[in-house]
Amino acid sequence: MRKSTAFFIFITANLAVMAALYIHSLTAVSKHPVFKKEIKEIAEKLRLTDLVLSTDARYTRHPSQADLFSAFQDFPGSIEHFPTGSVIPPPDFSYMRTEIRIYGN
Amino acid sequence: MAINKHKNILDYTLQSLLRRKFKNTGIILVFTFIIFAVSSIILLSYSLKKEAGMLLKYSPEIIVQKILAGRHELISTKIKNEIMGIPGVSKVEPRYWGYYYDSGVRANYTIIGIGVSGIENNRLIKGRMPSANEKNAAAIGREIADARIIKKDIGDSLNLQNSEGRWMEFKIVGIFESDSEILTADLIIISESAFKSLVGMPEDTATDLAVRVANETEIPTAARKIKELFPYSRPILRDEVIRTYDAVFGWRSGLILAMFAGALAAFIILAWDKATGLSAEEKQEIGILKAIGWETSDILEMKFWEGLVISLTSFMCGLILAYLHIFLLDGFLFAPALKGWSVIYPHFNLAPFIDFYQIAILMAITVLPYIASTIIPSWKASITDPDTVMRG
Amino acid sequence: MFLHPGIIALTLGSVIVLLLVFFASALGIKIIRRWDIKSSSEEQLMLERKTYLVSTLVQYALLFEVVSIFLFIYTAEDIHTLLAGAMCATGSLNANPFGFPALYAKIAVFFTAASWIAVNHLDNKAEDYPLIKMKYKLLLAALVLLITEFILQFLYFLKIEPDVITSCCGVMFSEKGKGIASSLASFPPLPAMILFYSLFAVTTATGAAAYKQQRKPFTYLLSIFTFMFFIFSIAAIISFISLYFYQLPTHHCPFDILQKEYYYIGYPLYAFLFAGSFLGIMAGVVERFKKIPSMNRIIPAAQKRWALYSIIFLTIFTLIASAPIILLPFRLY
Amino acid sequence: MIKTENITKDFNKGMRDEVTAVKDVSIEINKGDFAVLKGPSGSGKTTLLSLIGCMSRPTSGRVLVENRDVSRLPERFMTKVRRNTFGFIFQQFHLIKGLTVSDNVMLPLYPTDITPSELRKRAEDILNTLGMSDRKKFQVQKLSGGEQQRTAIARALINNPAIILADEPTAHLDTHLSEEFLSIMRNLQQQGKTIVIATHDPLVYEKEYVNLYIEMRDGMVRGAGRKH
Repeated sequence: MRKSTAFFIFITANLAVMAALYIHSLTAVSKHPVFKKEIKEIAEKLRLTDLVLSTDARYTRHPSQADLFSAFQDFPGSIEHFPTGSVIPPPDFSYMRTEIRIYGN
Repeated sequence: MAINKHKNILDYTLQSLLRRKFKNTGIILVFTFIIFAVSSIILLSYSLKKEAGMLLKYSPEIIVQKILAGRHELISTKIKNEIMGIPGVSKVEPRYWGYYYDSGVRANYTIIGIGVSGIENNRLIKGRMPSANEKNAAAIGREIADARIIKKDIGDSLNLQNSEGRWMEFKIVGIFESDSEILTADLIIISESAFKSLVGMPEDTATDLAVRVANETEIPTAARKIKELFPYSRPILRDEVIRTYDAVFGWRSGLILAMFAGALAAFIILAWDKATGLSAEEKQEIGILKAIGWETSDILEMKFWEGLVISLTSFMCGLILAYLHIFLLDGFLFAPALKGWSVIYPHFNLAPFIDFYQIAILMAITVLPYIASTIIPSWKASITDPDTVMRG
Repeated sequence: MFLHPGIIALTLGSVIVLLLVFFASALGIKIIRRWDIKSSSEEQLMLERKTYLVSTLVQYALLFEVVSIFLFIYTAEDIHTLLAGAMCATGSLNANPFGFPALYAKIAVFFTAASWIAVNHLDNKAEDYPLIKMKYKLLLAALVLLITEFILQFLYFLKIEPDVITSCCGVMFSEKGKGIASSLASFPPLPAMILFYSLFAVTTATGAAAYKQQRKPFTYLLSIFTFMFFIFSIAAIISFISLYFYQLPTHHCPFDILQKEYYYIGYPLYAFLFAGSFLGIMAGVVERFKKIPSMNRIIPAAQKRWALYSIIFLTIFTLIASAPIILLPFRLY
Repeated sequence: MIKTENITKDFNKGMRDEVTAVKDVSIEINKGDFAVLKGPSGSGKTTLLSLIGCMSRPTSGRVLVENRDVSRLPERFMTKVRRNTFGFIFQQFHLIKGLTVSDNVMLPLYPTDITPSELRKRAEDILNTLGMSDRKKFQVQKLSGGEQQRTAIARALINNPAIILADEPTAHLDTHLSEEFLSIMRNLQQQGKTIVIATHDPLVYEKEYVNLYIEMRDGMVRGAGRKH
């Protein structure tokens, strides 16, 4: 067999695996609990606003609710020590000055 | 189209790659690993981002917090009626929630006090929710149940210390199933009145207020109205919540990508070095090819195939491995950095959201720099004088 | 600017392409100044060899540009969740005054790089490389465009502010709004449809004529008509084609068809439109090189090929665009 | 067939180590000739051979191959002329190690749009006529000197060239193998090919069927003679 043919077969096989994974992804996504009506009900009825990703500090357990704009989370002089703190982004101030500017029109 | 020509040149390229098996496999392995690492990060954060977006769609349109001296404070429930008066607002409900530090297992729980829960027969809850008047019933997250030394089950009791130091006993009536862990892993749900007496919350106050606005387009206007009426308040829009999560995962994956950029750069330098530092043998080979009738562009094509074979092989293998790693093996290598560290550590299966955009991005940040770094060295190799082999 | 993977990828890619083309242009300037095909000096030989490097660099750059247009739109699509008021790519691109110009610059760079490769392809077939100086001047023009594109794109990402409410496709392409986009959207579909299909008929007819006889009026006409067809097709997509894809009488967005919900149909649609228009336009543009003796056999052969591919691609484009009109139940009338 | 008009080749022109390898050379080789370029090493034979064979371009003067001026052609087209007209045999054989005999022979035609089966057939035919068919799956570094040379000859013949150029082909061969090589060349000449050999081996230039001598010294033609 020509080496180029072998290479194309190899690439096609890879593509086939990727296609299979894509199909896996589609079926797994459609079966995923995220799409279940029960979890929507929990989110809605318990009025939850955040995901449980890390429970080490208030602002990592509920990033969307935490007052990230305050300089010190617990008391002045507290040194940032939660590992998650280093990968939580700076606060989003957007709500504080919502002005409407429209470009285009 | 001279298909045979291109296939012939590819044949030769593969032959010559195979003749330098050791070196080329090494490069493919390193490149595969880098692509694997970068893809894992992108797939993981994309999937988390999508899930957050899906789940948080159902959170309240507006949450109104009270801010006192820059800090979150209990809000008076008396302002409810005024908020109800704002056009578009259909419902205002107080939320009662807070944290509970369990010194026994050194973990933080989230406690929520509920009125009439409205959750009936939810398959994701084993047992039931506590009803509005029950003083000593609780539904807990799966991870709390598992965190205790003696695994808790329905019917067991859970002791919580109240604000006066007295222990209150709760009977566990429900446990959230693991499918809902991404939302419920650390929750303790008790009734509103039980919550108030546990934390000692004054009458007519709540942690914050959830405001329902039926019409999507009226949300910002309503929020602005609330801010005008109660300047001390902080309305948090649902869009902002979702955006916060977008930014969290975007930021984290960007940060880790930036870290991996170093590894990628090192690899690119390696590739450059490999491509420029042609061995005498390889140089002579190219000289021979040119002498016996290969043209400069044929050599360039050969080098193009070489780059393509290496990068495509690495890319596909790296991507497939990353998929397996993230979605079938739960991303055990990188998840801690993206999910966070904690005692209560949610176990959940990620929904494998992928799309071509992710793949295009991955190509742009891995294959593109590699290919670009080999162009000039390839060209340098290709312009070898054909008569060097005669003079050599 | 935020650390979004798509933005990192686009910026990194643009920097790399810019470096490559910058380097290629430096070589190009040298070639413009020193090129002498009659000389057999070592310098001339070296310049000749550098042309290989330049064409390789530009080819890779073009490849990235093609990917980058779609990546750019898709990134705009993806960041709309970060922006208040944005519902799709239109909203994100509207977030500041650099979004749409950056996209236009990308399209311009794509066409310039593609025409460079076409000219290079022809030039390499003639033994005396007659177009070489012109080719490298074109490369310098491409560099200027590329720098513009890079700056616009960079400013666009840099200046994105999440708190500025933008107008999205619902507003921009609404029938009541002001501006070009809105007037396109409010253009009545029936006349637009008649115009679109008759222009398609005229374009393919001139294409067939140019395929049969590569003579002056035909090739020039093909050029003019494909250009008109290109512009009008974009207008038609906004005016009525999109309506049929979305099955909604008021949704005019030209970007949403690139989304998964519409099976990515926008990608083949735009790809065939761009490729077909480009080849048609080039068939006329190269007409003036026919005068060069070493080119007089090469050009007609190329024109014949390009005219053929141009009609084929534009026909496929029109078929894709017409499919929902014919096959799907939605009716405007 | 091949004609050079006052060709000169300088290396490193304008620099301190400027060398004139070939100076003002005008020769003519006709179809069917068995020509020998003779002269001591350093006399410019190899450079002249590479100029004739379209491997490099002269600094001045003209090279005509089949009445076509190739001396100013860009590389892209030079290569085409070279691939269609010439077959080369090098002093060191210059086979690619790690490839089999037949792969080496097929190599020159890879960049043409030939199907692999046809290419393989051609290579096998040529190897057959050279008595190498039982060696075609061998890796070239495992062959003896004579077999390596025959592989190199086969490679030079794969494109069915009109002219065969050989540079010191007998330098690494013993008398017996040299004779064998020459008889192969003689055969090819009788089939109508033109042979040009650069050598300073008397065994070659004393052959009776050599009909054109070009003697070189210090980059210039010192004498040329034609027999028959």
